[in-house]
Amino acid sequence: MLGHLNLLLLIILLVSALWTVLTRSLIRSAIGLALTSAVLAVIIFRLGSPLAAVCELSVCAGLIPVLFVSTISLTHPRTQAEKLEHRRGRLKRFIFLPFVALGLGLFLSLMKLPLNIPSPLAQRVYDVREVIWNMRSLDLIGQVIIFLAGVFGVVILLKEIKSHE
Amino acid sequence: MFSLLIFVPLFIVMLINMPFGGIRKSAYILAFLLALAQIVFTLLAFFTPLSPLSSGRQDILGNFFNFRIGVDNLTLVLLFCIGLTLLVTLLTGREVVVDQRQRFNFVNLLVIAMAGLNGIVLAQDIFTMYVFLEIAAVASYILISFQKGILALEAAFKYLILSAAASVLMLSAIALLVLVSGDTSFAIISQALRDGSGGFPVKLALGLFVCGFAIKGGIIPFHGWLPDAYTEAPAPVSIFLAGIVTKTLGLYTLIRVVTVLFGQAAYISQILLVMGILSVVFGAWMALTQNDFKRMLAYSSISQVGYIILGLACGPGWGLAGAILHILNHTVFKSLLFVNSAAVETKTGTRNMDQLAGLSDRMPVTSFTSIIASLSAAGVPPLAGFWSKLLIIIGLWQAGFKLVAVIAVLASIITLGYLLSIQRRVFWGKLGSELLNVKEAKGGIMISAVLLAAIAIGVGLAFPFIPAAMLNSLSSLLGG
Amino acid sequence: MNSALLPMFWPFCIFVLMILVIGFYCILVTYNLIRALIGVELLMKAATLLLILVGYITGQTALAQSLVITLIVVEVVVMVVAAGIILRIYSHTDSVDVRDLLKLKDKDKTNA
Amino acid sequence: MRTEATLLGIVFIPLLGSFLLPLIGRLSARFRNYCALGLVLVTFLLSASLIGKVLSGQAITVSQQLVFGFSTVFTADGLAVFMASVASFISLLIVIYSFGYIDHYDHQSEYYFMVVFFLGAMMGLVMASNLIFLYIFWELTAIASWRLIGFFREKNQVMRADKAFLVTFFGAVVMLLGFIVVYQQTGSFDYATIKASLNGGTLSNLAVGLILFGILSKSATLPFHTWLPDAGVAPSPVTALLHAAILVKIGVYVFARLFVATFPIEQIWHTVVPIIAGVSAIVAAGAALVETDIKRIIAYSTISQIGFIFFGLATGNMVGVAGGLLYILAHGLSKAGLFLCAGIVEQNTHVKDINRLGGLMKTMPFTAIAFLACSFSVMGIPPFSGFFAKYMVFAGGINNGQIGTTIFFMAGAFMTILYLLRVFYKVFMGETGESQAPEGSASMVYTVVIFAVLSLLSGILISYPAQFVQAALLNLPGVK
Repeated sequence: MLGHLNLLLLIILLVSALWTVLTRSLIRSAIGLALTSAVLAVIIFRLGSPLAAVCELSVCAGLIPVLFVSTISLTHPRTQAEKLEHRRGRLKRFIFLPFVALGLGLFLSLMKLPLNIPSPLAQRVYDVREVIWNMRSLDLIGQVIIFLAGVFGVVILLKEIKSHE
Repeated sequence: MFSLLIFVPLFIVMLINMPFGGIRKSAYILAFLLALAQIVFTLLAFFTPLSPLSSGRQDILGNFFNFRIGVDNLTLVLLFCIGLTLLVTLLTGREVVVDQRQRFNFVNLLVIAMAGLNGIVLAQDIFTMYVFLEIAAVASYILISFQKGILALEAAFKYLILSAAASVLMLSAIALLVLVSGDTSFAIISQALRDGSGGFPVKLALGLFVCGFAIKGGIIPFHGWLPDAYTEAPAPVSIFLAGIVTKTLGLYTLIRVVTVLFGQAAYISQILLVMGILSVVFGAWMALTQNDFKRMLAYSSISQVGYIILGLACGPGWGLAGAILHILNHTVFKSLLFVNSAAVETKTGTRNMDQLAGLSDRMPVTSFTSIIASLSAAGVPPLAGFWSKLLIIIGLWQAGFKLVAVIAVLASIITLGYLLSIQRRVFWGKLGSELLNVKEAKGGIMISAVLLAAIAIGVGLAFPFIPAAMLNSLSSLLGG
Repeated sequence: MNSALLPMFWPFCIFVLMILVIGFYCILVTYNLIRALIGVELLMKAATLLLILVGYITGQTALAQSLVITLIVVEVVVMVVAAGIILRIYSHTDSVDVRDLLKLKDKDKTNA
Repeated sequence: MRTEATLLGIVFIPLLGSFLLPLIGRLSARFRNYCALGLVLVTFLLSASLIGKVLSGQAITVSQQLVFGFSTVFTADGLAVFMASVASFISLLIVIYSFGYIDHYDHQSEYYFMVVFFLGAMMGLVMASNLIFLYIFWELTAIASWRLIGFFREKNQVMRADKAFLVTFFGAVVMLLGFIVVYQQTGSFDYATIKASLNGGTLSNLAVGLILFGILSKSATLPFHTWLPDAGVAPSPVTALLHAAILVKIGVYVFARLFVATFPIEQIWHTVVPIIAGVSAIVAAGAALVETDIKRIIAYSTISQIGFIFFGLATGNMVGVAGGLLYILAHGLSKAGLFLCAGIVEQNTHVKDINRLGGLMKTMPFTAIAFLACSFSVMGIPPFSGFFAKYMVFAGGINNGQIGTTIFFMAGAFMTILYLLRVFYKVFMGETGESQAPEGSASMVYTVVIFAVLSLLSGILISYPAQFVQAALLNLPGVK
């Protein structure tokens, strides 16, 4: 019901997500995020959504990690002593995560979701372009507005950062 | 016509950012007119007999672009509140944000936030609602941090993280609804849920929605971000956040989803009752212990929002009508209190109530309007807050939640207690020597304080004359 | 809806939930602002996957895709703003550690 | 039609007119004082003009279709007109007294504003004929008393004012719950509609208990009495107003209005209420015996005397209820006189401790004699009006078969004699205290002398008010 390839991809997704969180270096964490997104893009593609997969690949696997990397590089790395102390504290905090995540997965796989979904409604199947442009135009307008908001965010928050220092 | 409420702000933002020389200077005026226009427009829509209340309206622009928006009484109340709060925020911002460039950015972000809020209120599609929710939220993050104080930045970040978590919960719930109904528009979802009995995915979706909106609305136990954000934000932004943003993001959405998508099942009421009463009691209790003027008001907001949740939990009828009326009243009196705190802060330079005293002689208007707001918040008649609380209590009593009603009533004593303590510590008492030269706040702050106080009194006095039919129609919502 | 596909919902869902847990854990436990943001990103990944999955199962892939595309745009904007706030915080405190912020806050309180 | 206008005038002339006083005060202080006097005088004359009408058995009503299905808004019957006349007349004298007393202090405009507003709220409460309007006016009096008690803006005073507000607000919201129970039981807030739908049955005990809770808190009956002695920090005319004319009488009046004049209640309450009242009377009298602050002694005396009034009203027979109402008149006149005398003593000597006072008979003979006369009336010495009222209350108790309770109250009456004589002796007789002072200003002394004379006259001519009261009490459900 799942398909071996899908299962494999999902496991890779999970592992890379875990790695993203567990790795010490922030840069590696950002790369892990990119990897996760890339795997996700493949899964999305296999789930019959090529357009969304492309977006995911270019934006989430490309742009956002770049954003993270530049943010990380604009902030100072820690001193050596801080790093050492940080490492110890970190281990204590994050050591439980794999067990929690995998334990939850095991527990849930033993459960069965009571899926009693009502009989399907008769629905037309649309083309994605039609849906985006014709049926969800308000979402598009929303995208425009939120983009404007983002521009103002950049203008207000980032503009004077150089002159400040 | 109503889709103009989304398009015109967008247009204005684009217009004032055009590289024409003088247009930047008129940004403030344009935004002001926009807010005024929205108030007038909603009032007209509310009182014209041509527009039947509580019915979906197809839209000219909507036909052209092929989308659907809906308007009912709840929408109109919210639209009015958005316009009013924006107006007051702009008026106060004029006195507080003095730097020209900062003010320009401030105005832009407010207008963007307004487009977002209007979109949330008008949307007839759960995902569209989500998109506009994010617009308003993003604008709020920037607004909180735009003066770049470190505490404000921290509050904004906290808000951002929690809000993003809430968004994920909401998205998961949307996914579950798509699974059940195959679409995201309210009409289809509500039809699908009515046909089938819902089952586990629907209950799960509801739980996710409630948690997500509770985070956005700052309802206990998800209130962590709210006191920081309200306190550390610049004064006009606090007004905007407390007046309308959290209310639209958390409460309006909750009311819409609960009434439209899920009808009124008993288990929803139980959850809402618990959350509501926790918010009412603990919000008031926490407020009692604060020294910071704005932080006390922030906890007070949590408490008042709890009353709205309680009203919602009663279901259609007087409880829900009271909840909707309380949204309006809360916008008015809480904005007013934040305007008062802005006046005190700008004139004395502190928000710490232990350092303030005896300002009533120096700032008579601020003092008087804050009494009005406090009494309205505590539910003392004949001010507006009394009527909405009365409706909510009657609704609770009639729905059989008598214990909750009793607790809610008793909590209003705590409310009065901390609001009187504001009066006592800030406005009465002996004027300290360092405060002798304090003067009354200027133009914009005064105007907005008087305006809001007039509304609080006016609504309270006019309430008995409202026809009962209108009161009943308040709680009949689209699809509900 | 394609009923034949319904059984694949739950296994996928398990993975989605696990990623959600990883993301939430990360946000709750870390002291680093950037890492908290990465946690949020992971949450978004989970939500994206869930939406696409649901679209696939119900046969509404067009709808799901358009939702996800919008979602990605929103996500980018939120991240940009968040990054801006982090950089601002950094320019104040020379740190992206929550504990430094808390120290600052305590100092501020005792001064007041 | 004309009488309806009169009725509305009684309520709204002082209520709305009071808002003009601060404005007039900006022009001329003297003119403002006369305007305040004029407003109160008009109120009194209008109420007195209705006496003839209601004595002939007619009730005047003002009807208006309002929200919650209100149909009658105000009603003036014998009971209401009696109360309105007494309250406005005593207020009239107190305002005259204020001319001399208050002109040493700041915020005079606020003072006159609040006094007249207070009276207007009282008139509204007396005339209101549905529970919600009753509640609204009830809370308006609370707001006014809050500001009046906190007239001096020292921290201590403001704290006491807040305390008074919170305690009475607590009682009020509990009473509101009681009203909601009534609404649940009968589906209306209108007295007449409730009465009709009760159809000879009784109000539910829960509702009666909750409403009684509010009444007791407002009337400062045990165990909610502590705010009243604390409210003595207010200016003396204000305390006189609170004790004699308006505030504590509100509770008594509402008891008479709801449970004697309008709704039948179960028999048990005719036993419970006298017991509560009796305990209150005895305990407060005991407190008055050991207290040394002159104003606190008189305040405890009020608490004690209110117990007698409740006893009379709760007996449920003609003699007792009439006695209770006459007691309102007698106690109002004499207690106002006592407080105003205490005000003269306090203002001129700046001492409130009776142990440090003495021998004032020599320097202020008029005040001393007025004090003694008013004391006699409170004690119940013939031929002062207090005697007749007390006698009728006791007679009512015995008629009702409540011999034990009556004896209990007689002990309370005996204690009254003790503590009032103690005060009189310590303040006016004996050795000269630390501080000697001349008589107060003319308007103050005239006022107290008038009160003393009226206490005597109303006793000698007791048949007129007694006839009025008996006419008012015909055909009431709570009077057998």
